[in-house]
Amino acid sequence: MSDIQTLPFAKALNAGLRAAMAADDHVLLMGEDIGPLGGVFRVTEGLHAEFGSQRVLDTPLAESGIVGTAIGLTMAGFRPVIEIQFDGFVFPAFDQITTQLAKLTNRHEGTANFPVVIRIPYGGHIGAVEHHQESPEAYFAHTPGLRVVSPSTPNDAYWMIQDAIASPDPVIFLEPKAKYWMKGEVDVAERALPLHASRVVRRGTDVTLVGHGAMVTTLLQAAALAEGEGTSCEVIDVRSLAPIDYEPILESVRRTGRMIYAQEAPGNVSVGSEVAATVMERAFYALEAPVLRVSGFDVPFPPAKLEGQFLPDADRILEAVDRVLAY
Amino acid sequence: MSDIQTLPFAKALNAGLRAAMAADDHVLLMGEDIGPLGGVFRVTEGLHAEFGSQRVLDTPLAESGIVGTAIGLTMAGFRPVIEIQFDGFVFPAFDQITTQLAKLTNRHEGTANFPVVIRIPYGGHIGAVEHHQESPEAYFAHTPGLRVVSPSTPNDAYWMIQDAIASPDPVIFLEPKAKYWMKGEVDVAERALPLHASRVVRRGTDVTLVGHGAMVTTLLQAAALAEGEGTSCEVIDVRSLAPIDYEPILESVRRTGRMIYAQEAPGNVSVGSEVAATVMERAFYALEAPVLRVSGFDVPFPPAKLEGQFLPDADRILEAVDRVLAY
Amino acid sequence: MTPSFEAPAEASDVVRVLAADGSYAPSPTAERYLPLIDALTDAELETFYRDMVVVRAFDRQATNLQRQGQLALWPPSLGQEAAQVGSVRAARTHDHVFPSYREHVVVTTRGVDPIDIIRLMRGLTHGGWNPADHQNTHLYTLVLGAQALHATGLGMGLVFDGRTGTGDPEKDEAVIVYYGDGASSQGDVHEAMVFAASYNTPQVFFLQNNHWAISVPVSTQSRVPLARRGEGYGIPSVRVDGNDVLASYAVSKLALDEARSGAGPRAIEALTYRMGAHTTSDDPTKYRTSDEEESWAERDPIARMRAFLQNRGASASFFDEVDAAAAAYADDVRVRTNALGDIPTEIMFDHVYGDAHPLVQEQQRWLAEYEASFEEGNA
Amino acid sequence: MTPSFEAPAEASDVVRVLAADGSYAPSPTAERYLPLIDALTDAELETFYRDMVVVRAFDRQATNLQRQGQLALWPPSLGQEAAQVGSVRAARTHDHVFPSYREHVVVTTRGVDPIDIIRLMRGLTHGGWNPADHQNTHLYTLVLGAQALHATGLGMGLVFDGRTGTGDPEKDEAVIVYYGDGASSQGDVHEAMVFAASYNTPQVFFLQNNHWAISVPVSTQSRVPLARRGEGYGIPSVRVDGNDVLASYAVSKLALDEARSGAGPRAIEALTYRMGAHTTSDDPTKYRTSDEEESWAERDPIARMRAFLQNRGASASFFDEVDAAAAAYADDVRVRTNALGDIPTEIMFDHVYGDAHPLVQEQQRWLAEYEASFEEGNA
Ligand SMILES: Cc1ncc(C[n+]2csc(CCOP(=O)(O)OP(=O)(O)O)c2C)c(N)n1
Ligand SMILES: Cc1ncc(C[n+]2csc(CCOP(=O)(O)OP(=O)(O)O)c2C)c(N)n1
Ligand SMILES: [Mg+2]
Ligand SMILES: [Mg+2]
Repeated sequence: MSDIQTLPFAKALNAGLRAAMAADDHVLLMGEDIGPLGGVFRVTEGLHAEFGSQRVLDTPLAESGIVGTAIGLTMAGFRPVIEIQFDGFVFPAFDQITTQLAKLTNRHEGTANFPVVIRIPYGGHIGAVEHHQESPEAYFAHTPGLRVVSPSTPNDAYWMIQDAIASPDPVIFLEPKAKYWMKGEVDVAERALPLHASRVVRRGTDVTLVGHGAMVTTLLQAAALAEGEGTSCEVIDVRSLAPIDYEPILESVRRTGRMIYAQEAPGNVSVGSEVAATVMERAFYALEAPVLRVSGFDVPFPPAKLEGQFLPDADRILEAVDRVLAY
Repeated sequence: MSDIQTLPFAKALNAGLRAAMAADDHVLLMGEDIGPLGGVFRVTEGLHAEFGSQRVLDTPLAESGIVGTAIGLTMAGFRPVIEIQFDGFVFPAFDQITTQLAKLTNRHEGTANFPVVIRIPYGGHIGAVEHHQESPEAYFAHTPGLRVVSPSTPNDAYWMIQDAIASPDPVIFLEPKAKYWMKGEVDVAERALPLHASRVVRRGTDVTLVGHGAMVTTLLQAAALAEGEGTSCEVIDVRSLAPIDYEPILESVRRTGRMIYAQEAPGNVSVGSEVAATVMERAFYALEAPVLRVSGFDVPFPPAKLEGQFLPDADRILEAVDRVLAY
Repeated sequence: MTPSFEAPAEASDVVRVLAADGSYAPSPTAERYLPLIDALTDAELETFYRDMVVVRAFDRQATNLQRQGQLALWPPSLGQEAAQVGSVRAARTHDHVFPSYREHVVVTTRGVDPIDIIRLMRGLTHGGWNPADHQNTHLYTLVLGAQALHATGLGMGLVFDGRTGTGDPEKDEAVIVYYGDGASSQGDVHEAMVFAASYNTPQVFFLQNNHWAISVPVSTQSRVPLARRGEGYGIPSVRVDGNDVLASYAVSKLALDEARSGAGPRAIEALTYRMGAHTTSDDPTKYRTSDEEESWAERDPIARMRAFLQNRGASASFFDEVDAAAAAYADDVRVRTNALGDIPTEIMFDHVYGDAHPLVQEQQRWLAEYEASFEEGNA
Repeated sequence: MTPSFEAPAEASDVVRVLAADGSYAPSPTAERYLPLIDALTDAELETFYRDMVVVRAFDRQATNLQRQGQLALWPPSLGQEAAQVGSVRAARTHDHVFPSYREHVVVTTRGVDPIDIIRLMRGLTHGGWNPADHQNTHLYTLVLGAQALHATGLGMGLVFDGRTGTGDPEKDEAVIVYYGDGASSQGDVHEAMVFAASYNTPQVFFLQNNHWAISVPVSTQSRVPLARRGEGYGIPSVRVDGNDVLASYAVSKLALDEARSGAGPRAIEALTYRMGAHTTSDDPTKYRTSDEEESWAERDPIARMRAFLQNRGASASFFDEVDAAAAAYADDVRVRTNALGDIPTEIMFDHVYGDAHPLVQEQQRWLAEYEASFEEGNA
């Protein structure tokens, strides 16, 4: 078998989970419908058959219970990997995540670790009903004690899930559900980047486009279109939302002087706000224009028929490119 | 009785609650220990005796239950005002707040309102144990459908609680617990400002200092000290964190060219991030320096003996003033 | 987890009036409910049957519409008609009803236009109707269990305002809230029972145990009957055969009337079965056997009631008429679904707040101008 | 809400061995537990008494230290000594203990240094000890009910790893989790019971019903005995007189041994009383009567055990020796409290993550430089 395999994102995740479970028999999966059904997105397909009911747990239907018992499982030496069924259903677990999971390492003053991974399929583009298309990353990125990452390619999915599981810290693992079916090459032999590194995915000289998750594809589309109009865009996938690896971003902005952050989440008090504020702080003199944000609007995710209007698309990015170039 | 009364912050709140309850017999209070005890900060003192057990409810000990039943009470025509005992105990209610309360107006497409006020004593300075000194405002400010306000004076406490109760929308009402005992003049006859207006509390020409809650006092201290060093600081109390009234801030920054946002909350993905990013966007050419943020560190609120090091004080503000002036 | 299938609907504590073959064979526990059933008129009995048949036709139609790409998703109510019709027909028009998201029978029986459910599942709305215009039938809630607390809170309001417990059933209001076996594990359902008991709300907790939460059997949620939970709060609780519309009606009727009288909350576990997929995205063959499905098909709630009515002498023309009405109802839904238009972009901003909100207004303005700029470009 | 005081500790289903006056007078429900009590040696009985007296002296000392400004807060364990000593002495050293935040008796009995609790309440730490070094005695949890899920999760781990249920009590591990009557309303406690029942965890839910949640009587949380809750999940549950150390020991011992044997979770409601204030910030006169307080003073757990031991012929010198040891223990805590120093600023950054984190490191560096700049300024 070649080291390079072409896999859809969901299957790459599945392979990453399988590798982590094979390597450490205290890695276990917990969630709703992740067992015989393989999860509503089939990310855990086959793992229940392979590893059994004590490694792949179809839990009772209670998210606080899932996260809270996962914490207890770490105390028995396990590394639980939780699947939250959809982004909008993580909130019943919010107390266990913020007041317990995020703080327990600190509360234990270094005498214990709490390696829980919480996988959350997130974001829009699938035309689903309420609570099924949201982007809750800001809540977690604001919370000290959590790490927050989001792969945007099958190769990253494969490696980042393993790195997240290996981390001694709780990791919120955001899976852009729009990408589950996207195929890409996975190098199963060699990890390209560490978990928290951001990555330049396209080189350019006029404007720096930065984003995460499914938005990276949109940024690349916008960059391709902009090229036709004579504008050269650099595109950066931050991959990790907490902490953020600013070096590649700052290096780029120092060259381009112009930057846009794109995200599906509502823009107010968001990851995009933080990146904009930080880039201003660290590259003030380099900026020819304000860092602009292209975000979901500050309204609840609308009925699916309006998601095309709610979610930033390449045109919305280009509109911001025009604005940022007008300075 | 004169229209101007000198009252401590907590008593001003108490008077505001009493006025709202007297004006509308469907205003009711819910919470833990708010009845005969009058709340752990005595904000509801005397109200149980005055209005009885069906207007001032000592509920079972369950925050999700409190917020969830408050939502149901609005459906029966009530206007519930909830007291969460301490900032760190709001998280069990997070699902009811974000997926229900914040979205129900939208879900009902305008056919119903959900006027729930959630009072949360927040912030540090009282030397208390874990979960009792936090500043969770970013979580709420990021959530479409919520309004988020924080009075910093007795007069604002008196009026803003009444305005929050009168609002057709859910309001997160953050009470800076460090200020509960601070006395100030309350004009019980006339409201000074609308609920969502920010207010210039000190005029200045060199640097604009902006913040909310207990931090406003710290900013004023810093401004007084800066004056001694020849720097003239303008101080603005935003009062409302969602929405934010940007006009006074932008007007000021256009004059000063320099701005600092101060908050107790961890800085990453915070209200300060948003204000910094927005001011950059709207007043880019006016800025002589990046908008700087002075915040709590991105760590769990530390053991009380370290709160002095964690919480921004006037010196930390002045350090940022020096930095912003150095551009 | 052990499989959940052990014919628990036949357990001795379960209230049942009609046997699976439609014969009138009350269980001993049904004794106290029989007067309520005896009091039902022929017209009422026929209404129960008609309700079930009509909504099943609608549900089938909706499933087809989803397959044709007209809906994002459809969660079928197939198989749960008796539990839903029986309980909702026991409620008075002034009562308050909180569905979860599979209560198509419940809400349409209260006058909600089925096209409004269709609009929800098509992605045109998050709500669909105004509860105040439909016998206080509240909106679907997709976050499992959350509505249980809303129901309890409303019940508290009824108590505080003296709108219940006066002794006049024509006026005393009660609340019924629906949720599933899976949802019963959520903390919110527990807290709803704690508050309900504490404030003595006039409320019925109606749990439809359809034996599955998507792919997870009820045995994962509980190893003992879910009805026992209520007892832990001092809430009198009963198990009923949820595929028996008469039993479902009677236990709900008594519970609602006790609740409205001031006796406090009541809980009902209706044993039923989700005969279809969880939703149109689901594939039940991955997690359950056809044996199990077949055994439940034998307890079909509609066939059972049809046999009962036939035994009582209902005419063939009655059944034909109901079938025709159901077909017409479903056809009408199809026609109207196909005619559904778009929704305006603005509505995304319109009702986020009840009062003006500058950030939202500004974004609404921006988007309108942005969209207009394309139209100009195209013009 | 009706007041909660109706001497429920005397209800017939409550397991009791010692009457309030210390006489040996087992309740009928105590029958099955008597062999466990008969098996106790004199030394063990004396240990129970000593534990209670020592920790009460410590608790009084801590209350005084708070009044002297040495602590931010103190939540007294006064009055709950028997429930805590009885239950924790029933646990084996390899068992796992999850306290809430008032379990001073529990954790010190497991070897936690009382100064570590003092450090927590003084604002020097959020934790205080390493559970692994103290018989798996976990940290205090201040968010009510949260620890119940941690305990259940740990129990699941024991099951998955075969560390329990093998039939060898010397090896089989069990878990005991403490929480209060107020906390029992939280959704997390419910979900902990759901998971515990589902995974058959070797776990005892130990509820100290001390009749108050700050100012709120237990009647607000439940109108029926809280022990009934467990039954709703199929978890066998008992009520015990929590001011009777022997009864508390015996029911806990049996429950833990049943749980470790593979029989699944157990629940205990210990009826006791918070004789002091909720915390040193609290003023109980605002919400409860002195009549109530006095009636519970008559059931003091220490006086009861003392009378029992006296009746059995314990010598005056034994009691004197215990009193002296308790005084010395409390003195030692005072001395060490007064000697407690500051904590370094860096620790605020040190353990937020297990792995390096650039943002935290940068802020730590910044603060160090910032603080150094003052020292330079002062130098
Ligand atoms: C809080 C929450 N978690 C997860 C989901 C996803 N989900 C939707 S339906 C369902 C199963 C529900 O089972 P049950 O309560 O038995 O109702 P049924 O579908 O059988 O009618 C799940 C897990 C959700 N809607 N809400
Ligand atoms: C989730 C949460 N809400 C509120 C509080 C504040 N609080 C601390 S102790 C307490 C009462 C607890 O009562 P109970 O569970 O009976 O324990 P007891 O104090 O009687 O030991 C409250 C409301 C908290 N710590 N956690
Ligand atoms: Mg179900
Ligand atoms: Mg208590």
